Amino acid sequence: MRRQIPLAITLVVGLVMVVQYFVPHKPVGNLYDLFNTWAIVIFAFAIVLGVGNLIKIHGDRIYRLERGWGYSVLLLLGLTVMIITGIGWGIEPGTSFFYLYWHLYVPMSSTMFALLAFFIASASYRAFRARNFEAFLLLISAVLVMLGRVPMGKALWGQFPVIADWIMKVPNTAGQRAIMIGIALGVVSTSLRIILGIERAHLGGE
Amino acid sequence: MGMGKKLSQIDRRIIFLVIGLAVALPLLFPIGLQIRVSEPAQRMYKAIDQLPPGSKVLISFDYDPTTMPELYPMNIALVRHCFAKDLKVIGMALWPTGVPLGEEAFEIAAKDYGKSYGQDYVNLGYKAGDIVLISNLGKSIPQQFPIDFRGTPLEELPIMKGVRSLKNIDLVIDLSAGFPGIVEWTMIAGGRHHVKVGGGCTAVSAPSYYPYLQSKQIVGLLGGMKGAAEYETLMNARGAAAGGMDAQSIAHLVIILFIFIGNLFMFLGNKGKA
Amino acid sequence: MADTIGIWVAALLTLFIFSFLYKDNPLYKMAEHLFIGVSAGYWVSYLYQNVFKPNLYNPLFHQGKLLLIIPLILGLMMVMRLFPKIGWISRWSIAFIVGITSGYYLITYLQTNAVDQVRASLLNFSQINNIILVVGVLSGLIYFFFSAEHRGVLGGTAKLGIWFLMVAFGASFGYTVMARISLLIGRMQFLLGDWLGLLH
Amino acid sequence: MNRLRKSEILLAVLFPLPLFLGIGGAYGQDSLALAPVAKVTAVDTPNDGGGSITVDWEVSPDEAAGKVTTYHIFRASEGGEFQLLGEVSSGVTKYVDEGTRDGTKYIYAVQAIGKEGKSALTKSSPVWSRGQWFNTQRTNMLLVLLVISAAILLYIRKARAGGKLFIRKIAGLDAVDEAVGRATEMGKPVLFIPGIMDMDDIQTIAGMTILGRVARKTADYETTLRVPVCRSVVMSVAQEVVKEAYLDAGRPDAYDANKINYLTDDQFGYAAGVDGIMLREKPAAIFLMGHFFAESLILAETGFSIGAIQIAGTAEISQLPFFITACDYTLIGEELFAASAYLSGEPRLLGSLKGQDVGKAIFMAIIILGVILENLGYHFLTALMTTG
Repeated sequence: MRRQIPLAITLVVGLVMVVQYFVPHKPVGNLYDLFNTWAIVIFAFAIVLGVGNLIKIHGDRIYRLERGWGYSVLLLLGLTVMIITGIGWGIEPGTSFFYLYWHLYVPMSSTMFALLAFFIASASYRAFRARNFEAFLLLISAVLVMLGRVPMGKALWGQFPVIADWIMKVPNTAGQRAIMIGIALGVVSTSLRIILGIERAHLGGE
Repeated sequence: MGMGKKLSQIDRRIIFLVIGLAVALPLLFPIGLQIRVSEPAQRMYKAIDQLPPGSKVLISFDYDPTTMPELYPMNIALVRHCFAKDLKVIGMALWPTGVPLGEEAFEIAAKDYGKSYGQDYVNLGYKAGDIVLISNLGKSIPQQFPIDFRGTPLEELPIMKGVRSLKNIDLVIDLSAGFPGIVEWTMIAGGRHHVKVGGGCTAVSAPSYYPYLQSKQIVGLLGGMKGAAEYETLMNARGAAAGGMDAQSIAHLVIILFIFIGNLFMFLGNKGKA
Repeated sequence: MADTIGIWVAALLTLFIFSFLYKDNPLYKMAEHLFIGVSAGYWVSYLYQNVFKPNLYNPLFHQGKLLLIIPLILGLMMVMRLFPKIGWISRWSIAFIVGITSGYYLITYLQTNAVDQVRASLLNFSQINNIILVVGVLSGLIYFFFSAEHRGVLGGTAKLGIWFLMVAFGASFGYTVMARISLLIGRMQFLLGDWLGLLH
Repeated sequence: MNRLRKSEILLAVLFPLPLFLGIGGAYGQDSLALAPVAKVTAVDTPNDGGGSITVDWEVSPDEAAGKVTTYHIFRASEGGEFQLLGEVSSGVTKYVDEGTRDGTKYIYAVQAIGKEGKSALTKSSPVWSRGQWFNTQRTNMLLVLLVISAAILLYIRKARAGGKLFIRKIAGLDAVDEAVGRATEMGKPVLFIPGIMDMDDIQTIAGMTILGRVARKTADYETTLRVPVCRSVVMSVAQEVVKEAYLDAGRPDAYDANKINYLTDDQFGYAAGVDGIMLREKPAAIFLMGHFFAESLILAETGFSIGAIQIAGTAEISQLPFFITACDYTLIGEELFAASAYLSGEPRLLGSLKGQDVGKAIFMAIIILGVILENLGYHFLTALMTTG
């Protein structure tokens, strides 16, 4: 029971999604519309799951006064304030929710990713090596693209942007396309296995 | 242990400082380097420019603040272009974080061109569902977005008159920071509902979208802050992206130099061993 | 006034996070935890206002679309994963979601990333670039061909294929560097411009 | 002076003109100032589920003169009154009505609108919408789908029946033994990093298979194996995998569950934690196998700086460049899955891999054939491959 029903659900829903591509007519088309609308709602519930886990882990940490429990308080505080303001008074520009979004969320998330600029710089110096011909080719192409895509490159030599454009348009497109076709086939075989119940990893190990 | 080895084990914090300065100094003391427009950006510009006035353009704000430096200037420049051409712009988002960013861009551009909400542009807001949502929009837009971002029912908005589904949309512009993004729009809006799709993306993903450009599955593409700077140049309005290009140039040179020095050490080290 | 406070808070948080570059420290940890909490809360509010209310609550309870009971139940089953004893019930909703996405991806990837890409490679050899493109795609595919040993002609072609892949990876590398630097520029523009007012 | 008089004259001459022509002013709104649209055809929208009719028309002859700004589209149920349905700008000659009731007869009409007035309605013949049972534009996709699916399923069956399926040598795999061997010689631990995604990610699953192989080697060589993970579920799976490998090697006593530990779910927090392990324990061999994101370069850089042999594998294209330049061997994209299929000997993985190869072979054949035909001036294969 615990396995059979989920497998049947996946099979039916998956097949409908495939068949509807070829059969636009009513019963199939309608079923497909219906599933789509439901999926959006179910997707939204996933966030409750994530937040529930967060509360569980950090609530536990505070309860047991584990090392760093103060940080967990801060985390739950941020969570609570955002939920109360957002659900209570709305989320449009002008609300307190939006104010918090703009002055807390925005700067912090941008800065998290801006850190990577520093790490790339240090890795460039310390780790990115032309250890063989392939890596050499990769680095040459990278340097040409990096020069060609900024104004300084053009100022240094007029041909840099032309070369970068060519790399992007021709060999890059060819390489990317080979990868894309390969990945597409991988997706087809994985999806097929999931729909037919040959692959069951998503249902958990038990 | 030679000098090379010592230098290659230099404290990372010195490298961090160098790259920080390479970005900060050109911002404080601009050089004003000239920006060259690449072909994919040119194509995007043409795709919008060719649309007759009154055409309906759907812009999806599928990005978040982490990619704002790249996509937000594009957002402003693209909306401006639409307004300059008197196109009707319908905004929406597959990323909740994109809605306020798109809203802000709308407000800035609308002020410049004297456009009014509901008449010339609308923001439908965010809806979960990713690919499934795009596919549903192919059947019906009002069913997926019964109300807009501000809570107004769609039938009360003049701009939505005659817009039932993606079929009534002349061009989809996607501002894409990843999944779901321009690939999903291309697959479903383009592949299944035959709407023209174009847009902008982060520099990280730009190379992998070139095959779609070559196959003409997307009409044009702006890649990263440089793409935004190119569009600002095309619109003759220097903005944040164009202003960042000097810093971008210097930082690239510094990184190239780092790679070169690092490899030189390896080369010298190998020679020493042999 | 509120804006000034907001900008100061944003600037300080930005600096707290950058302080990680010097070394891991309590200020960074504070910002990090606050960030995780705020972003989760952000998503909850957003989904409540934009999905739950207009797509489930209103149509189900005000417009009488009773069929929406099914996704409501499947959604609640999903949440049951929080409780280990009845967690297995969430498999039903996961099975539903996985079924939808698998069916969908099966078709869309095959169309957009395989068939459409193959069609776009059927090029006329009037331009040298078209020849290079076709050779690149074919040799790249050969590299990912696992059913034959890479020897002889096949090995040579696979070698050519890996070179094309490397140039493509180089392009990705360059663009990734570009993206990260742009994000840093954005932060610097905020710190130097919006906060300190040094940029014009 | 002169100019003023000229314009005065002009004004006097031109002023009655609009009245005379019957355009502008109060007259214009009601009179028919524009030439009507030449021909309006309405047909059931093909290849859809019904509820839609496509209206086409030829532009008004006045459009060339720039007099037309928009077209209004009207609809009437048979016998009913025309009602405004929507508007499109000039230059557009198509409108899709998505709101029809199947089986009901409708008549459509199009009207040109300009600053100077409008045209008479041009009507279509009656039309009704209905759904189709098969989308004929997608026959080619059906064919491709069937062939590739059949190939995958057949090979899976063959593999299950015990058929031998050949897979070529994968360079990175040979290096596994070498790396573990070197760690043993140096008396240093081996570090295995399975990416930052959960067990529902196929790359993590592939990584676990490779972990099994690495664990088998470290058990044989009596070398310490460290596996810091980012997800609690991955931790329990990794512990199972390693335990089993040590059991197989006949050294269950050497297995230490504490060496496989959970750090944190947070991306950068995890990266910082693993960095710490690398700097403290100085592993001689590092394996990075799974789904990585932005943290990839932080990990690979630190690994490089401590002089470890690094073997990486991921299908995340955007992170591959960093692995290729900072690691000694890299399994690129599908090679990760091939390696996992090869090592595990799982029929469904091996069979899939073979089936995908068939797909690749077919696509390569189509490209070669198509290019030849294109260059000979035949375009039918290209047309056949066009999806709708």
